[in-house]
Amino acid sequence: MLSSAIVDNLLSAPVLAFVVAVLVTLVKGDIRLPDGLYPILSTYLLLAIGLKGGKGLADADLGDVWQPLLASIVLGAITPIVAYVSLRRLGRLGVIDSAAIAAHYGSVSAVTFTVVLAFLEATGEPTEGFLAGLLAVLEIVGIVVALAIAQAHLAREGGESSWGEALSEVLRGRSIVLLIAGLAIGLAAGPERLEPVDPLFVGLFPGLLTLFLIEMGTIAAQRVRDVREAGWRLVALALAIPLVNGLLGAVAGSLAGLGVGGTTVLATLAASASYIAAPAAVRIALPTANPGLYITASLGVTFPFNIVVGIPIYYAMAKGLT
Amino acid sequence: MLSSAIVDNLLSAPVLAFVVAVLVTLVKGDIRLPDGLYPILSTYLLLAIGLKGGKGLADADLGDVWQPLLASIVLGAITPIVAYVSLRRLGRLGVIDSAAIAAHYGSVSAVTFTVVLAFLEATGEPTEGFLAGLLAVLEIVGIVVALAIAQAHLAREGGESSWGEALSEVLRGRSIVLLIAGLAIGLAAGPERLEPVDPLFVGLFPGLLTLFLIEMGTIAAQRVRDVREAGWRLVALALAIPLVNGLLGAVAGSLAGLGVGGTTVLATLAASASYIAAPAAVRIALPTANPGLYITASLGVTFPFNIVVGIPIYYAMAKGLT
Amino acid sequence: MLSSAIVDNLLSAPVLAFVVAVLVTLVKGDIRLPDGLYPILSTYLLLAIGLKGGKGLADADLGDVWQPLLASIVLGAITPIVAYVSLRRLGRLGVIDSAAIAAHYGSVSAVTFTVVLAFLEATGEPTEGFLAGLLAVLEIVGIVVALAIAQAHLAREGGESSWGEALSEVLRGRSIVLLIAGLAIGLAAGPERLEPVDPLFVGLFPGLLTLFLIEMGTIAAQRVRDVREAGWRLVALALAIPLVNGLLGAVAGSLAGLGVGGTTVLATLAASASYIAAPAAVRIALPTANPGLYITASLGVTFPFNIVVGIPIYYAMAKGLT
Amino acid sequence: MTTTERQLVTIVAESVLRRRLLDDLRQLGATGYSISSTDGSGTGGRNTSDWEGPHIRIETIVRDDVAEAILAHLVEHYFSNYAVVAWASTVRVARPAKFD
Amino acid sequence: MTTTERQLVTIVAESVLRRRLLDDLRQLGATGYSISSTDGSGTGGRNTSDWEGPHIRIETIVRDDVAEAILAHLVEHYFSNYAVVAWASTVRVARPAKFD
Amino acid sequence: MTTTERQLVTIVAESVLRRRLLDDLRQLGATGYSISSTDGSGTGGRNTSDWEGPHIRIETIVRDDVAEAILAHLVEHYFSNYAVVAWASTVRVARPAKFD
Ligand SMILES: Nc1ncnc2c1ncn2[C@@H]1O[C@H](COP(=O)(O)O)[C@@H](O)[C@H]1O
Ligand SMILES: Nc1ncnc2c1ncn2[C@@H]1O[C@H](COP(=O)(O)O)[C@@H](O)[C@H]1O
Ligand SMILES: Nc1ncnc2c1ncn2[C@@H]1O[C@H](COP(=O)(O)O)[C@@H](O)[C@H]1O
Ligand code: NA
Ligand code: NA
Ligand code: NA
Repeated sequence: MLSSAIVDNLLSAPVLAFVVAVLVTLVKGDIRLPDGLYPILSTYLLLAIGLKGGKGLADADLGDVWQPLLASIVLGAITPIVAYVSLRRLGRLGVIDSAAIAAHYGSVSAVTFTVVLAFLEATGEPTEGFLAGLLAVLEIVGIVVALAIAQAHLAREGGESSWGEALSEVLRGRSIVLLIAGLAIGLAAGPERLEPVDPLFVGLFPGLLTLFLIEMGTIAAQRVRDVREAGWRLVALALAIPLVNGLLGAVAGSLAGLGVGGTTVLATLAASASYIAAPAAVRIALPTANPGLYITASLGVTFPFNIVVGIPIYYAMAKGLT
Repeated sequence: MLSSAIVDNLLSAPVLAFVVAVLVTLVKGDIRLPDGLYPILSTYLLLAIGLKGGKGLADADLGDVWQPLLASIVLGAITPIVAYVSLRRLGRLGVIDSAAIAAHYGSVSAVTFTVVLAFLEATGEPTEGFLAGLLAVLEIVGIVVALAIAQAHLAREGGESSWGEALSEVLRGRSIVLLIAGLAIGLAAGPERLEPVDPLFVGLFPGLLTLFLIEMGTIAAQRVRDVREAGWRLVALALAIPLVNGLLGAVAGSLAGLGVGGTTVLATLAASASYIAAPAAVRIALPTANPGLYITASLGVTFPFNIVVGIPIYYAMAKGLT
Repeated sequence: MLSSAIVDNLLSAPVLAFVVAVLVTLVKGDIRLPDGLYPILSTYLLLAIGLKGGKGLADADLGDVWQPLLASIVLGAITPIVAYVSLRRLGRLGVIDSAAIAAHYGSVSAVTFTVVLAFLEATGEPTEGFLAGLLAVLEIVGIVVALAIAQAHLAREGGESSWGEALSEVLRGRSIVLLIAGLAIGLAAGPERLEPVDPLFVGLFPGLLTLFLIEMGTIAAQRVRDVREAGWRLVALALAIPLVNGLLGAVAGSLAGLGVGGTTVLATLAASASYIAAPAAVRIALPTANPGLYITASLGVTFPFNIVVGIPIYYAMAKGLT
Repeated sequence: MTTTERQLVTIVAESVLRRRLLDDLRQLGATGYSISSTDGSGTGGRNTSDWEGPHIRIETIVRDDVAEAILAHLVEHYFSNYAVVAWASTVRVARPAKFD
Repeated sequence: MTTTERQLVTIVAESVLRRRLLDDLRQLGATGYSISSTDGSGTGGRNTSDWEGPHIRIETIVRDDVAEAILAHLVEHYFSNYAVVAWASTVRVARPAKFD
Repeated sequence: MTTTERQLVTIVAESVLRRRLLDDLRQLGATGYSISSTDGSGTGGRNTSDWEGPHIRIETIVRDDVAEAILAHLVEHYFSNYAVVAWASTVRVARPAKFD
């Protein structure tokens, strides 16, 4: 049941592309996509997600949206704390590194979001249209909370931290801006008016996501060496934290009245770790934090785990809870 | 009636994307498309327009084409003169700057052309297939006439102007070449043989145009500061000239026997100002002209005006005249 | 009959785009695609071919595949020898240059492969799905054989050649890796699971191939000057070798039990000359070989010849033999 | 023709520093800059460009004292925590005023 | 090994000048060049790259006299009306003949 | 602030040499490098970038002896058969140790 879902997920084009790219890179094959394609694809994915979410919001009435929205904000506050505490206590990491990593787990991975959507699409599980709206919220809140933790500590230490700058970095950064721009356009135009652009933003979505995951595979594979260095404690936590946060997300989703599909998505978002917005913000706000730790955890361990086996697990959680 | 057409146009995906990109950029959000995507999209749009026009020419018989063609040449000669005279007299600008700006209004904006096509498509208004052929003609004639004006003047002054070079710059430039190449391929292959490539060049057209207009929005927004500097006279003319030239285009179109759709397109072309071919040519031929004036007028004022409110106006003119 | 097939092929969008691009470039028009698009398109084409082949292999049973596979290996061994001997004897070229050029004719051109597929698609001629698998095999074997010839000679001379490095260059190079990755993904996922990505990898294929051939046209046109310098002997052989190898390919294909479509493809592969994998390998293994000769022959003469008139000829051969 | 000596300061840094570095340069007295992207590797071991995207490469022509100030500023604020490399060389320009 | 001094002239200019500048370099005696694209800003205020696309960055290794000639040529024909910045520096090359 | 002189070696070469050149640099003692792509033309006549793609442009800051070694190595192994151009110039760096 779960195992068959895992196989289905593994054999879907995007995940398969990711796995193949990882393997090819490990045997030193050159499968990197040409420079310049990566930013184009991520721009496309964020816009397409935003448009989809905007269309969904255009149809949804506020009554259905406010509870999931609230749930997202709560999750955005809790998940980084879960991460922070476990990294401090069980991971035996310092405040700065713990907060830095926590910011990644508090935030979300848009690509993981797209993979779960593709998975549910293939499974035939319907999803609420407005979920991409929650993505935008979750992406921000978690980073803010985690940076606040570090901030509070640094203040006590009298250390300086440019976290205001870091925040504006996130809010004005391309990933948030593109997502929100897509939401705005989708909301204003509505489904009918967007039909002419569907061949690009809907029709090509799975294909371009697959292309993107090839690049993700090469990047993740390059982190493998670091995984060894990072030590078993961090690796273990990079597997455990998503499961805990995923469960919290599933609970929150079902409480917020989301269906199985929406609950799976919220669980996946809670479980996912950012590797674009968060690293950029953390690099500015906590320059002394070791990227080797937070990138390895989010990109080297959690991301592959989530898209290969995590998603089916969160799907099972959702079905169990709703 | 007109207002509803304006709203319809404003809520279409491409125009909406443009407006959103302008707003985001004004609040310092980073929504620029990745480098390298801009030239790819403009290449695509020019080829796609050319192919469409070529297919249209393949079907059309010369009898229908020669009158609109003649009308285009006449427009290409008159519109820059209209611009030049008003800029000299009302705008109180020097010969060089007036001629430089006039070259932009004599030439056309291929993107504005694509937006009007998308608008008419959405409105369900049929258009003659061969219109893209007129685009190529109009793009060149206007620049030549305007440069000739400056040339004549400079000759009198004994000043040197490398306008031969400027002309070859236009004729061999990518925008004209891609357009003509597309026309040639479309004409030679014809509609049936091009069906396999329709998913790319027809199906994705509205979506890629939308993507392109996001970039255009960021570029236009960066001109806003300049608009203030440019002074109200230039801004006023950058709004008035398109309306006058648009009316001339509408008249010419109806006289040439074009339908409402074709007349709207010809009016829009006449009203549109070039910001790719013309600036490059003017930069070479009239290096002392101030780019701050001609770019601000064409890209900062006229382009946004045309795609947001101009097109519906020209559509109304066309319906009134045909 | 043959002539009509040539016209049909010539008027297909991809070939037409190639011819137009050549002409435009010869009259110094700037129709080069923006930098960065070329590698993106070649990446796409290789992946798409691989996926197609993988799907085909997923359906085919080993019984149908082993004979064509054997035929490919044999062709991979014979075609470079045919090239080598004729270049030495008739072309009066030295060992190094002959081996260098032979490596190109032993290997294959993936683009020529895609053009023949498009041609057969348009002609309505069915093709075996697994042919892309043969492409991968043929691409490698021919290079290895030709380098071995040079290697043997250099060894006798006591000269040094880094052909191990050259080989790994080919095997780890992007073209082979992308092809094989596509095959693996297609094979593992199978046709149904790949349907979501078909709009990108199947629907856009002819269009993106057309775009790619515009760039190929500009590159080929730049070789024309070199063609003059290369001398009539080399040009003649660059036309004769493909015909001979094409005939060998057609014979091998029919003996291996391929249909008319598959035989045409195998003949085209045998006739085609590599201009990506081979030049890179040869540049490393035989640095003293003159690129002016092997690039001119493969890219300046054989490639245009094959896609414009060669393919219909090989099609005729295939129909005659099966 | 007469040329005057100025300093060309070249900075290669991880892209996340883009906005900051450009602001710093202005404040330290640079009148302009050219920026492009580059890849690379060094002693920092882990290459931030894997997830941040390519490094930025900044060139700025400045007066000697400004060059000094820029290098000092980089050492103080960035060298310890970020992937940054910088060097200065003497170049000759035709319009020194443009860079003062 | 013995190296010889040559001049490296670097030109950053708006892209519309591409063809012209390359022709000029040849005529002034440059035997080759490398060209890439760059962004930037300077005292010219308005940045032509917004609509022209990125600037070009040309590097050419030449004899001292050719370097002089290039800078003089740029000053005379381009500096006043175009966004162009150029500088020259002394470099050591292994095959001086290649650049003469 | 105190700066120390090092050599900046710049190499422009056809892209097929990428892996090799980077390996060579490491072995010859370079502690790091920056690499970007460039187009260009020279005396080699035929431009390999037409089919190989753009050239690579490598910059590496090294000790004087390493710079010597790199140039010598290029002359011996690449100059005769490949499209390669290289030059060295003296630059000032703030953290010399980083490049030793
Ligand atoms: N010796 C060097 N020469 C040129 N560029 C270097 C050198 N060392 C480092 N870099 C550049 O600076 C970046 C950061 O270096 P590092 O901080 O040593 O990891 C690298 O990715 C290179 O782009
Ligand atoms: N001080 C400088 N250092 C390096 N590059 C510069 C400098 N000033 C200007 N540039 C470059 O030259 C271009 C034109 O400068 P400007 O003519 O001052 O607007 C700018 O966009 C930059 O790319
Ligand atoms: N004088 C030069 N200055 C700068 N770069 C050069 C020069 N000559 C050649 N190059 C570069 O080196 C590459 C190979 O040159 P060549 O081997 O002379 O064909 C060219 O494509 C240019 O990118
Ligand atoms: Na999360
Ligand atoms: Na006009
Ligand atoms: Na072959």
